[in-house]
Amino acid sequence: MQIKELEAALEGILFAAGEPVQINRIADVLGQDRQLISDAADRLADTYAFERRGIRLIKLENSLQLCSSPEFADLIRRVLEARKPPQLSQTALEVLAIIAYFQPVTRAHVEKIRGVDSSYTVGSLEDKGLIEPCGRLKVPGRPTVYRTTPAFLRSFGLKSIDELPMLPETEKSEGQLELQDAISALIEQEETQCGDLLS
Amino acid sequence: MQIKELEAALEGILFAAGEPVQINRIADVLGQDRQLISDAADRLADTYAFERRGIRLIKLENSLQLCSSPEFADLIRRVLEARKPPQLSQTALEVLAIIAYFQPVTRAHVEKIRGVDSSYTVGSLEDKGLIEPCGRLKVPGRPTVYRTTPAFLRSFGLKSIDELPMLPETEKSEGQLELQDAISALIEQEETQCGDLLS
Amino acid sequence: METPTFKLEGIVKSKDEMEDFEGPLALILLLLSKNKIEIRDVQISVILEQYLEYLDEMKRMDLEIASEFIAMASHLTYIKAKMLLSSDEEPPSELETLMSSLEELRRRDLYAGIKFAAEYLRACRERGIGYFTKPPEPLDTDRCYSYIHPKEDLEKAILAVLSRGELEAEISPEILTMPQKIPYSVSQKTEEILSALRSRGTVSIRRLLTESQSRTEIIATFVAVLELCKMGSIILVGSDENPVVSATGI
Repeated sequence: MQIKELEAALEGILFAAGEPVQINRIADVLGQDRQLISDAADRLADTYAFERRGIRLIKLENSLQLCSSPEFADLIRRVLEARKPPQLSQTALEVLAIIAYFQPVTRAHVEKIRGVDSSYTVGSLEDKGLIEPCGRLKVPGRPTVYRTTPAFLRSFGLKSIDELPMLPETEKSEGQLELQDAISALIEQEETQCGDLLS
Repeated sequence: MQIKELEAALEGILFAAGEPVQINRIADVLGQDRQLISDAADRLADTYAFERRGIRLIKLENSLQLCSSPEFADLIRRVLEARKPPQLSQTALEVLAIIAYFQPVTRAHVEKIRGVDSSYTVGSLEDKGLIEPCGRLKVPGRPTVYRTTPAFLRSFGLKSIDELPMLPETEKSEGQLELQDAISALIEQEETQCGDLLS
Repeated sequence: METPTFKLEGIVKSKDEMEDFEGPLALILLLLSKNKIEIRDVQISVILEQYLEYLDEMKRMDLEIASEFIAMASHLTYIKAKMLLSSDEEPPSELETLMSSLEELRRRDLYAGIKFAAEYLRACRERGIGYFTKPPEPLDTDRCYSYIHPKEDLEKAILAVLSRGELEAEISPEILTMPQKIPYSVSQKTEEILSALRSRGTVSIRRLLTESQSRTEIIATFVAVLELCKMGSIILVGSDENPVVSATGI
């Protein structure tokens, strides 16, 4: 298969699918190397962007998806009679961030970090298709664990979860270090005392 | 709008629609002459065909539609074999729900409730066989009234329209909506406030 | 566990949420850990009796159920015992205080990081919100819809519409069914008259007018007839009482 033909086939497949398609799946069917498909996708994506076309090719983890170019979002919304999705609230963004960083994660974990009940927000993020349940923990109560969806990546313009900025390293923050030192000192002291008593 | 930009906009619109879109509709939204859109479509169609791309633009009477190129039909089928049939968009679901709950209704009724023009969506639901015209209202203009079809019942696993999930009382819609909003707002607010208190 | 003696209304929000719990003990444990019910309100003996009855009903002791039950019951007993003992309020040791404040500090630092990440996501959202995806192409040419939805999708959709709260204050059936303005263009009427003539040969003006639904339409029809006469596309024949238009063959 020639390079141009490969790109065209990729375009046709992604167009027909509409949804994200795994690179592996395309490679299997085309009988080509995974890397070759990935490279063809990169070139196609560059062409779309460079020629300022109406469509874009985006990578979501190991999948590829075609979407419309954001510059035309308003026009498209008007033609399709769609409404602009509402802004996400601060609460929703926080819960989403926790799930994105710590997935797969239970609601209880989210609540532990935020310090408040978050069931309403978790439910509404699930309704919006930004997170999805992905099994249950094998502990009493069998709580559901959640992860983010490909739709989350797309609607935040991310290629992969790895693109999220690192959380600040708090382990070595002044306050935590101080407390840790105090605790170590106390434990040592106690041990010494015990030792004294025993000896 | 420049010629290249017009073509790109057209591409984006037709891509996002996935279905045939009337030229008039695009011309209206873009605020351009019908002929200009038609010419741009011809050029775009030529480009696709000449460059042997994976997508094609087809003209149907007064509409335009993008589709995948037939040469790749076999590949596409093999990649997409196991996938589910396409799903309704949120916009389409909303319009369908309004018709299902309030049938028989006119398009004007649907638009009144949604607050946006919905003619394109009503037409596409009719094409899909989910709704059908069932007469005209005996008022000036004789607008068509719509109802849902047996295919609609099948798609939603309903035996009859009576099985639709009950709506919260719609009688006092105004007060009720206010209340609902207030409650949602309160829940979010409480979650946020609690979070703030704890942090 | 048909008749638990503790009240759960207002604590559990939905039926779905209930489904996360198998048996009442897991639920009580969770609620206790969230401080939503007081341990002293829970009568352990009653729960134990009910739970044992439930196990008896199952005739055969399922090992998995039994072990889970024992795990939960022991935890509950632990919590209750701790509550009973803590009435004497032994102050927490210095180490315990330090440990718990370290844990709280960790949580707070983490939460601060999350708030920062949430801001980042907000900016990303601005970028990503413009991407539209397209529905998959149907495999066959049959355009009939074949996806099977759960019926709750309809309920969700209608609630989404209603909860936007953009409904006009009052929607009377009259407003809904009566289009406010019907613009009839003369050119549109001209076309209609010509196509009527093509299929019927001649048409009486009275008929054209009675077929009109509104005053504006009647006016448009009348002007269209005059225009067509002037252009020579139609001629008027028939009597003064019943004028008839006829196509001139153009």
